Amino acid sequence: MSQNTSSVIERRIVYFLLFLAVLLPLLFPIGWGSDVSPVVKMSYDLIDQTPAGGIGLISFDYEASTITEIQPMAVAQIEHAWSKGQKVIATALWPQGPQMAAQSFEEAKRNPLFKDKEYGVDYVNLGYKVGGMVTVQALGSSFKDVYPKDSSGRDWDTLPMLKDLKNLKGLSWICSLSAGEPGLKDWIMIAHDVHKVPVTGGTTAVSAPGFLPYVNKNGQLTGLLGGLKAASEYEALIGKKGPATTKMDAQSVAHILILVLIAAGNIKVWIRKRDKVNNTEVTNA
Amino acid sequence: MKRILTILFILSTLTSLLADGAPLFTAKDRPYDKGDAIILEWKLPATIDSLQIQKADSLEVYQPLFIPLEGETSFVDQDLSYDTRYKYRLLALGSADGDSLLLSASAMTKQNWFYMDKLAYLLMLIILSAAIIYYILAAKRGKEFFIRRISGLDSMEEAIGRATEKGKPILFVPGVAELGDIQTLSSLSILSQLAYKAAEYNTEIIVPCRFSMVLSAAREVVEEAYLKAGRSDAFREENIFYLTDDQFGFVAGIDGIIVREEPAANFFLGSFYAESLILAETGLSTGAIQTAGTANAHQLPFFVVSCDYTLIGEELFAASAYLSRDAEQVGSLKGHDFGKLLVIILIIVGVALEIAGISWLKTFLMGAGS
Amino acid sequence: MPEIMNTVGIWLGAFFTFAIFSFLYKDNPFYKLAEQIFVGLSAGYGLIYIIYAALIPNLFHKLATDFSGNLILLIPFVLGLMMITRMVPKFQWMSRYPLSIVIGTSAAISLLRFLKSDLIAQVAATMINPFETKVPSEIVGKLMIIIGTICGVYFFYFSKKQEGIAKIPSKIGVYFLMVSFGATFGYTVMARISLLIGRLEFLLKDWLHIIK
Amino acid sequence: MKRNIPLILAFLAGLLMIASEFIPHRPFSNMVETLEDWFMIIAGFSIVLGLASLLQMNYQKISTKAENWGYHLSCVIAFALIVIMGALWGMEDQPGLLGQGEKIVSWLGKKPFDYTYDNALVPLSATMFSLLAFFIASAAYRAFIIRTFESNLLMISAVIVILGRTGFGTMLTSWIPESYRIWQLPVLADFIMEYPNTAAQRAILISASLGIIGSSLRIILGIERSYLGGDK
Repeated sequence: MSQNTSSVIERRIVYFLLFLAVLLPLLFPIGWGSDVSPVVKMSYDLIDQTPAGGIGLISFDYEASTITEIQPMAVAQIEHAWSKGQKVIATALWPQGPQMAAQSFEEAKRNPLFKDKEYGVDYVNLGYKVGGMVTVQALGSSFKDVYPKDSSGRDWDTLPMLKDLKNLKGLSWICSLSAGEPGLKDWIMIAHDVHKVPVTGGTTAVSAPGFLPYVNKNGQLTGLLGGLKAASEYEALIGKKGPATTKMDAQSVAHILILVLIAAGNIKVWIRKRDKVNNTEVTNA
Repeated sequence: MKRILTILFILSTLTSLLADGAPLFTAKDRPYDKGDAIILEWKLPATIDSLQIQKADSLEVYQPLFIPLEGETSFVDQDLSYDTRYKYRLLALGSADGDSLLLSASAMTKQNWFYMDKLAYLLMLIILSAAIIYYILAAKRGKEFFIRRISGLDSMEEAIGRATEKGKPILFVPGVAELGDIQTLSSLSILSQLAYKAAEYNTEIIVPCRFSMVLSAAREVVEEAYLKAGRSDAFREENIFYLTDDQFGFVAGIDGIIVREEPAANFFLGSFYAESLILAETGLSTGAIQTAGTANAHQLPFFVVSCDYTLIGEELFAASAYLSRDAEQVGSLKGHDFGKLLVIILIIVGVALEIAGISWLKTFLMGAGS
Repeated sequence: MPEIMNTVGIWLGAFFTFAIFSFLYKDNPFYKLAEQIFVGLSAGYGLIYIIYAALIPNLFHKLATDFSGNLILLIPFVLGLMMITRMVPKFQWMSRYPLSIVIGTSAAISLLRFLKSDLIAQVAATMINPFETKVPSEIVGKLMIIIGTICGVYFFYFSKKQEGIAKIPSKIGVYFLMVSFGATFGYTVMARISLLIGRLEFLLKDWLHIIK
Repeated sequence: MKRNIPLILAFLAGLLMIASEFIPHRPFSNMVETLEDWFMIIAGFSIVLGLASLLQMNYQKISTKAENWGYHLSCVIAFALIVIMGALWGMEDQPGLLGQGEKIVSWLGKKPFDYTYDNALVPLSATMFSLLAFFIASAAYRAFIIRTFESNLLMISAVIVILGRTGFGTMLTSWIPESYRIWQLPVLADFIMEYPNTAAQRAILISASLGIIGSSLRIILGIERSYLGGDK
């Protein structure tokens, strides 16, 4: 019975430690950087080397279910573009996209550096359009025809940053944050392959391998962010302890704890075995 | 003879000219299918810079279909309707602007009566079925086959004994899959053996089910076992019950049963997913003897670390034969073993052929596997 | 009002989250309550969902709008009703008809699917030439795939005593299984920790607004 | 007789399915899809059986005032509540008996059924699932012990993969020169996943598929029939 009680207590200690190992890094971010993979760096360089005043487009092609993995990428890219004096347009091929975009802009504006960023001047949220590839194609000839009004009903002409923008060719870069179809593939096929605008993208960790072949010498895809780890690498590149970094911290601490637990379990068994041997010796004597 | 050679020579020159020189774009129905695909192929001069393939929609307006990666020369357009004509065109831009090309092609989809690439598949089906049926018949005629020990199953008696001693029930979870899953059905045939023994020992057996159809079948199986053991008076229908279709709701309910009823023996046999570790760890905390078994390979590690005995993969399907020693089941098991030998031989031959640079066997099988 | 109700909803979610977590300490009234509500709610959810998502669109709607064109749907309709006869002992035998059709079909589908993707495709994928590359680690790896697969399959060979020399490949098979189990376990840790991160994020962000 | 007809039905249904796999022509070509729709309908009706069992069990516990009967009452109430909400106002875009319930939606923000789903079922389900994080830690602590050769293999490969998946593993072994890259933990972890792990998984899949093929065949041929129960 006593051993049973002790194993119950041991188990509770293990649970409690694991709880802390995940909780504390979320509350107090550490910011352990990890090596930045080359495809993430490519994506970063694309935005980093765009001159001030350039316009980038982020297409929000995901919904709430993949928010944990993808949203941190959106926020990091918006902050990165703003810090370089660029302007950002948000569009969406998925119905929930405009909502994701609004949340991301709001999140980025919480950074004191960007609290003065102004709607219509530094960013716009154009909204969702049905049609996938057909929509992207139409944007190739005219933005204004597809989006006479933005997501909240403001006229195209009242938004100053859009004054000189005609079609996709007027963009410096495009990033599709994509959780499936329609999404990144459509942007690659039309925006890059037809109109030669550099396209980068962000996907979940699971679907990233499927897009890697597009990062080729034709530059169909300029870098790729795959999953939370890539998002945390991007945050490290712009020097930010963001949500992806904290979550990766929590992962690392929990992994280390589990390794420590395995070691502790072995030490426990070893000590018990040694005690048993000693006890037998005592009885023998 | 000479004339034939001359003709052949001219023909081959012509085809090679065609192949090298003139750009080519063809569309054809994919043979031996249900008429849902068209194969597009093209051959273009090296000076082409970018390519796009377009397809006419219902209004005869060409829409972009596909942009090939460099080096690709074919594409299969799938999910089409049968007996329909589809039109395509290929748009190629050369490095110089004047160099562009526009080629068109069309084809009609057609339904066929046999999937030729499934030939290997059909052959394997016939060979394996024949072997299994052969051994079943042999066993029925009285031929005895040996079965090696399966340690996870020898413990079953011990587990029931322990439950009887303690006066505690046995918990049996037939997995979280529908009745149509073969693992669930195998689990139910093990349940039939187990319930028979439990009836003999007069020990209660609790069976929570996730789906109504599993519930129906599980009740039949247990009732039948009690009947066979001559204890139909002891059969209690309410011990085999439904909780909910929801995966984690089901798990929450079982966890409650484990900690409150404290069964002396837990059996988790069937198809399990993420819940494997939740169930096994909760069961471990009450000190029950645990036997688990699943063919879902990714869940096996969690059963292995938390259960006393684990049936790995095929062992789950062999269990019923092992326990019942029923001639037909043992014969069928021998048939599976024939399949294993066949697989081992095929792999060895296949690897040898691959090393020798011959790959028709692999291609033949791959056609069936894709 | 919807904002207030949204907050109420988050508090409700937080309550249930804690109630389930409390099970880790020990079984207690909060867990018992949450567990029973969980079972009841999800069973009810399943009923409503299957009515709106399967029975109405696939059956009743089709029969109501175009009865004669969907006559064939009467077959599953009748089979479904026959399933329910199980509740009446006298007509219980009728439920065996739909049951046997469902099982016969599922058995054939499983047979075909597993033969194709788990047997033929896997065997074909194991037919590799290990000496294709010059990278030593890849050659070793590919040899491991061939030997591991063969020995692993042999481990499941039931109709022969595995003694003496016949025991060796079976042992090797077990070693591969153990390495694989350890690796799968280690690989799954990250996904499982993510689940907990998700729950804590809900508590810290949506409920308490401590982190952003 | 009552038992033979079902066996014949199972045999015919199975044979038809196998034929449809190899014949791409109508009417065989889209048989699987049709039957899947049918099964949804049959399963839809049979859910009644499960619910009857659930309610009966709870009724018994409540009426006899068995231990914990109060909790079983809450189960029945929760069940009744969500069924009534779903029946009255529907779910998502589907209208219920009282239509779309605009009034209650303006008050609650969603349909009551969806509100309950989002705020009760989702957190319950997600939290139950997340218990795995704790259990995986305690299982690792208890089970990965150096004992026999087999259990050592289990532990070592787990530790390598866990290390290889974090930045920590990269840090520990990044000093290893490129020519011995394979011994860097992340590379080694990938190696284990890609080769020995694949081999073992394949062995399990291949042999289990033989078990499934044999069992399915026995069912189609009517040899395996325990699911039908006895002759009554």
